[in-house]
This record gives sequence, C-alpha cells and structure tokens, in this order.
Amino acid sequence: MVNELKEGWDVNQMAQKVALDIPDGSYVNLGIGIPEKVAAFVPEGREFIYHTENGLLGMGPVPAKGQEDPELINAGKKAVTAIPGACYFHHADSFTMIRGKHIDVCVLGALQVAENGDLANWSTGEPGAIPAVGGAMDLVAGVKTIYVITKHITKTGEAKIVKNCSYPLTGKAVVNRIYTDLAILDVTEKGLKVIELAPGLSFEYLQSVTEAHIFQ
Amino acid sequence: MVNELKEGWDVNQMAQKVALDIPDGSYVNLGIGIPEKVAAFVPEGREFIYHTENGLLGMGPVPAKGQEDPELINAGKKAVTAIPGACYFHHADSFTMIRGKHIDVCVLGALQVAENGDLANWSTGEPGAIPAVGGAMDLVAGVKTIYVITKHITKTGEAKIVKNCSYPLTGKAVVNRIYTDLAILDVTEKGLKVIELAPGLSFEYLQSVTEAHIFQ
Amino acid sequence: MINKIVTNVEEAVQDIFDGATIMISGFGEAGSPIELIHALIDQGAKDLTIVSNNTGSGEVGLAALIAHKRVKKMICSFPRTANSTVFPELYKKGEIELELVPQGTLAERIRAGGAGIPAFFTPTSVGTPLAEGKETRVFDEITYVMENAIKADFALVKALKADRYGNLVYNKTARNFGPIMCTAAKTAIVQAEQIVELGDIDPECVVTPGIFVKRVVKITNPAQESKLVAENRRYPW
Amino acid sequence: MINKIVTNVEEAVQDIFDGATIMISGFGEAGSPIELIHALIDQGAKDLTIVSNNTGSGEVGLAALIAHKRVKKMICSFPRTANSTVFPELYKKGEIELELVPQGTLAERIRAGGAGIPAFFTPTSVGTPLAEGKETRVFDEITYVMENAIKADFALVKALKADRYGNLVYNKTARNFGPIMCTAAKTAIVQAEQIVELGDIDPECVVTPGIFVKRVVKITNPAQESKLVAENRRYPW
Repeated sequence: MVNELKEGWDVNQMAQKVALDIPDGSYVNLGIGIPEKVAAFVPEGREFIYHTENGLLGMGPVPAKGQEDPELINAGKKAVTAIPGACYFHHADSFTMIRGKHIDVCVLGALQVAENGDLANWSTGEPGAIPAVGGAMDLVAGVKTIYVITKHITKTGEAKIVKNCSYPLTGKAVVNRIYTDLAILDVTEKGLKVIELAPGLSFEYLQSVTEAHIFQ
Repeated sequence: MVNELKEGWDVNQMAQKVALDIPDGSYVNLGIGIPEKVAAFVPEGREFIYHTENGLLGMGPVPAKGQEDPELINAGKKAVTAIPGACYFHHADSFTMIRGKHIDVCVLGALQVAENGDLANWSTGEPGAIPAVGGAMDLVAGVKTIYVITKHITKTGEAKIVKNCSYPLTGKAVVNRIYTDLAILDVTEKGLKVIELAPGLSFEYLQSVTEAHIFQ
Repeated sequence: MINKIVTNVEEAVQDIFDGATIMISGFGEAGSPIELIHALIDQGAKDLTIVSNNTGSGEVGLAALIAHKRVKKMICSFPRTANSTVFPELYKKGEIELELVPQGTLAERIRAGGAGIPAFFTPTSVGTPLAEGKETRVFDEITYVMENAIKADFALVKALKADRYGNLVYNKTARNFGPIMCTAAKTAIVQAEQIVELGDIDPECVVTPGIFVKRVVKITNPAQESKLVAENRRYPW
Repeated sequence: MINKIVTNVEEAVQDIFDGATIMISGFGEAGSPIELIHALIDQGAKDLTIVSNNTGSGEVGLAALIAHKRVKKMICSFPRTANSTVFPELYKKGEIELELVPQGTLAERIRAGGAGIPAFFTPTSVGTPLAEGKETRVFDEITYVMENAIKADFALVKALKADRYGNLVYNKTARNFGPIMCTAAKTAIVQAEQIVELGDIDPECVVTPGIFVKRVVKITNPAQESKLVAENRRYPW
C-alpha cells in the first residue's frame, strides 16, 4: 500500500495536470525533458502557441521519421515542425519575448525548489562540473507564470522540495506552482500550499517526503 | 570683384565637392535640405548605398511625377524609391546602423560649427521656439565621418563657422570636415585647416568672414 | 481558439482609459494608423500621454487628437513638421507638455520597454541640452548617458497584412515604429489593410510575431493623411 | 562597385589574427558555419576568444577548433551538449577559460555591441552566482544587473541566401545568433548556400541588411555536423 502511494502520478499524468492549468490562447515555453511532454495534452477546445527560445513561435509536433530538418529544431536541439502561422526570429528578438514578459507560461524541470519559490535547475555546483545555463535564468526572470514539473524526491531518496536550495539558484522566488508525482503545490506568501494530492496519498505522507514546510 | 568672390561655389558645386570625397562602397546618410543634393553627384565608377533613418537602406532617386508612394519616403518625409538590393527595417534596427558605427559618412546641414568640431543644427534656442531634434544627435554620435555642408555666413551676414557655438549643441567635437560656398575646412586638433578655397578667394578674405580661427 | 481579429475600430479602442500612455506608429503620415486615431477621438479618452515621432499635420489623425485637447503630453523627436500647426500653437500657450527625445534614443527606449530592459547607456545627446540632468558614465573613455525604457498601456499601429494570430507585415518605410511599439505596449491594437489565413505570411518574413499583438482590425483602404490635409479636412467630419 | 562575394573560404578567413575575438553563429548544429570554421583551423590563428552558444560536438566544426587548442576562452551559455567531449575535457584540465552567460543575456550583449549600447540592465541572473560581482540597481522596486556589450573582431555566420551587397536571409531556426553577430563584429564573414542577384531577396524580407556584412562565400552543400559526428569524422580529414 505504501509503495503504491509513493508512486503517485506517472509522468504523463503530471504533464496532463500542467496542461489543464494553462489557459486557452496562452503563449507557452516548455523546458527540456519532462516539460516537453506537456505538449501532448492540450485540452479539447484550447489553443496554445509554443515558443522555443532558439527562434520559433508556433512550434509544432515532432516530425515523422525521415522528415527531420537539422535547421528546424527546438531548445533541446531536437527536430520539430512549425505550424501554419508560425514565425522565425533571431535570439535577441526571442529573448525580447521572454525578458519582456510576453510569454504567459513556462514549464521547467528542477533540481530543487524552495518554499519561497527559489529554483535551482542548472547546476549542482559540484567542483569540476561543467556549468551550463542556457535560457533558464532568462525564462524565470521574464515569464509571467513559472510551473515546475519534477519528481517529488530524487532517485536516491533526497528531497527536491526544500526549505532552502543548496544548489546554485536559477532565480529567486520565481516559481508559481509545482507539479510532482505526488502532489500539486502552490508557492504562496505563507509557503507551499497543497492544491492536490495524488490518489490515496495523505498530507502527512507528503510532508514526510518534503523537506519544506507545506500546508493545506 | 569682391561681390563675385563672396559668391564662391553654388550649392550644386558644394554638393559635388562632398560627393568626390566619399569613398567607393560607402554607406551614406544624407541630412535634410542641401545635403540631399549630394546624391545627384556620385562620381563615375563609384557605388554608394544611401541610408535613410526612417527605415530604408538602398534609397534610390526621387520617383517620377505620379509614381510617389506615401509609404516610401525619406527622413525628410519626401517620396523616394528603393534600388534593387534595398531593404526595409524598423527604427531600432535603423539606429543600430547609426549608433553602432556602421554608417560611413553622414552629410548634415548646420546652424553653427565651432572650431573644435562642435555642431549646432537643431535649435536656435529661442524662447518659445518648438524644439525638434529628429535623428541629428544620433547621427553625429554614431556615424564614422561627419561632413557639414552649409553656407559660410547666414543670410543676415553672421558667421556660422564660430569659435564656440551659441546655439544648443547637437554634438560635441563631432564634425570632421566643413564644405561651404567659400571653402572646404578640416577640423583638426590644431583647429580649422583650409583644404580648398573657392576660385579667386583669398585666405585673408575667408578669415574675415569666419569667426573661428583658421589656418592653411 | 486564438482570434485577435475584432470587427471594427470602435471595438478595437473601447477600453482605452483617461490618463493612458499610448504609442502611435508612423513617421510623418507613413504608418500612421489614422482610422484608429479617429476612433480614439470618438471614444473620448483624455489626459493621454502620446509617444509618437511627430505630432501630426493639418487637423486629422494625431493632430486632430491633439486639437481636441485629449493629449496632456507628447513624447517625440520631431514635433515640428510640414503642415503641423496644432501642436505648436498649444505648446506656445503652455497647454501641452513636450518630452523631446532624439529619434534613435526614442526607438531604443521603446525597444528596451518591450525587451524587459529598464535602462541602457547611449552616446547620443551627450554634451547637449537633452542630456542635462541625466546620469552619465564613461566606458572605454567615451561618455554615455543613461536612458530609461518607455512602456505604454496601448499601441495604435498600422500594418499591411495580419492573420488571426496577430502576425504582421508592414509596407515599405511605413514599418518605422510599428514593430517596436507592439512589443512595448500592454495592448497593441493594429489596423491592417488585409487579413490573411494562417500560413499565408511566410514564417521567414513575419516582421511582428503575433505574441506582441492583442487586436487586429481590417481597414481595407486607409485614408491618406496628406490628401486629407490638402483638402483641408478636419476630423470629426 | 560593391561586391562582397569572395571566391573561397581561404580568402574569406585569411586576415583572422592570433588573439582575435570571433563570434560564431549556431545553436547546436543549426546555423553553425562549419566550412568557415574548418578554413579557420587550416588558417592557423590561435589564442582566440570564441563567442558562441555552445562548444560544438564530436571533433568537427567548433569542437575541432577547440581540440586543436586554438581557443583560449569560450563565451557561451551552454558548453555541455550531446556529443560534446572536447570542451569538457580541456575545461576540467584548466586548459580553456569559460565565461558562462545566460542565453538571453548573451544575445542582448551581442545586440548591444552591434547597436552602440555599451551596457544595459537586465533582470536575468539576479540573485544567482552569475550575477556575483556585478553592479545591480533597482528600477521600480525590481533589482537588475548591469551587463556590458560584447563586440568581436570577426563573426563567422551561416546563411541561406546572400547577394553582392551582403543582404542575407537564413533558414528556419538556423537564424538564431547570425543576425546579431553580423552587427557586433568588425568583419562579418558569411557562408551562404545560394548567391542571388540584387533584388531577388524581397526588400521586406531581408533579415540581415548588407551593411553588417563584409564578405560572403558560397558553400552550396554545407556539411551536416551531426552526420559527421555519427560517422566519427575528425577535422582535418
């Protein structure tokens, strides 16, 4: 029973939860990795326009095998397509969209999220590691709503939802909502508020695997 | 005889002198008024590309009567044409060309030029006058070479080539060379050096109508 | 479904409020959204701050908006143009404020407003009256002045073609301030001569990506300001 | 006559000097001017500072330039990508410097370099290690960090089409850093798949106006980096 509880939602269910919270007509940037899965779950009747910071607004689905164009890629450097009504632009214009607060929603992965909304998702800060930041710091500084989608705890059992990030920050107090396999949490002025628990899971169990203080 | 000397070059001759000093392949911005006349005198074998700061690189000649397009104009808001190889762009990109030092030569009119190259060409500073600056300050700050083309003295006989500008400045120490009806003068570290005198004119006569100190 | 097309100019400008800051595209008459400006006159909003390169001519378009005393302040580079009498008269009487900004600095301040850049340094206007009172700083032995971003509540912009996503292309030098103004306004309102299907504008040639546009209204044959002025027309007619 | 077309890549890169700062377009392999980079390897310039979003992959293109120890310092946002082993190894050994810049700040610093803006303020990276030691300032209650422009001696850029004036268009997301790098380099050197006549590129669709370009060389069928990497190719071959 406990094992079953611990599993919570799978990655697709998490992605679907995120998609359900994105309003119709939103301009959306999806981070590399799990966030990319959100694109598969646009709710019936809604239209989102996907921005990829390397220079495309109106990113479409993955191309059919053999149809990949090495000059039509997303921020994760994977082949994509462009929808009718798409447009291309250079990096300064692309980050005008981001920094200028024109993108409505960004969905990002995380190494750690703190209870005040601090995000760490670009470096573990280990000596000798090659730091690589990409557009993450621009996205959290500029996008109106930041959703994080992440496993609740690491593979080695460490908390990712923490009191204070121990890893180098991507941005301070930038996250609005966290979607994990176990729960959905809002970052509020009072701390992390549990919005939804995965089926069969108790609040007490969630607190036991969450370093940050949470409330209902 | 004195009257004849005072006339010096006419406006077309002045414009031609300017054009002769512009190297082949230059990107050139021509100010409103007399500077526009320079375009008519491109020396044989040279190709200049004209920039107009309202958003066109590759400005061509005035259109034939009846062929004017109100959405194809120059900085003076007069109808122009575009040459093959021209392109349109918005104002921020246009002033990237100017401020970023990509334009080679700018030819401007002047109210006053001082012996150190200070230029005043946007306002007489009279109380009640409507100030209007346009792109003049950007041009003098950003273009590599600034040529001034102007009558040597005002209609009312006042010196325009002065020790210090009494009118509000467009830019400090920005002018490289001055083309008047009476002479061509270089702005040097030592002051204004006479490069050429209009036919029959003496250096002494030129100094007598020039408030600034000049030398040969 | 995303559909930014609205049915008429009245609907397009209905929520413009008293005291709003409005950017208006155009360099002279090229790119001036005259039908949107006339709709704004009809709509009645006042105490406006207008950001536009010029102040209009005759008594139509922007000049008419000013003539109707709707404009508290102009932010522009060149308020004095051919056939512009409305602004100069009010200005001499002290009935309208003017913030004069060099043209390239005006463009860059608008671009910065759209790009999330609150301030930047520029060499333009250093040593002139327009830099007085402003912070300066030396980089690599050259003095620069700090300029702040300009943002607006609304932009009124003229384009050639638009689609329902709000993607835009412009016509020749009528492009001028439109693309940057769309980025710097909370609500960019566009009049376009043609509304086309998604995909009809080559994705390599879109000048204003739709993300910067909130509303588009079709004005098939926009009035030509200089003709109206030559005919001594006044708005409202 | 203005003619920026040069006959081959050797001529295009011949004057690149030791110690130069070079911007190289591309995001991953998209837009990476691989033939120009290979010509630079052959040319031999060293102690280079390279400004590019990534550090290349395999042992071709930018990665090969780094592998040949020609690069003193990388300025980039994401040095760690699929199949990139050359940079990480040298970095861990302390044999190459890295200035890590957020991607949008990198783009804006390059754009500023081209636009004559020596410095600007941005909210990106505030409160993170990448803002440490940098000047910050509060505008409207939000903290921003000051960032300086980046300029270069040369840019190596890949485009789709060019004409003799140097006007350019790009292919899809291969556009990425090319347009801003052309503006920020003293000498922008471009490889284009097609050379077209003046006027063949619609003046409304030119992405890089020729004023920003010094040299163009035709490379009809540029190599695809990922294919070369998959084939374990190394440059020079």
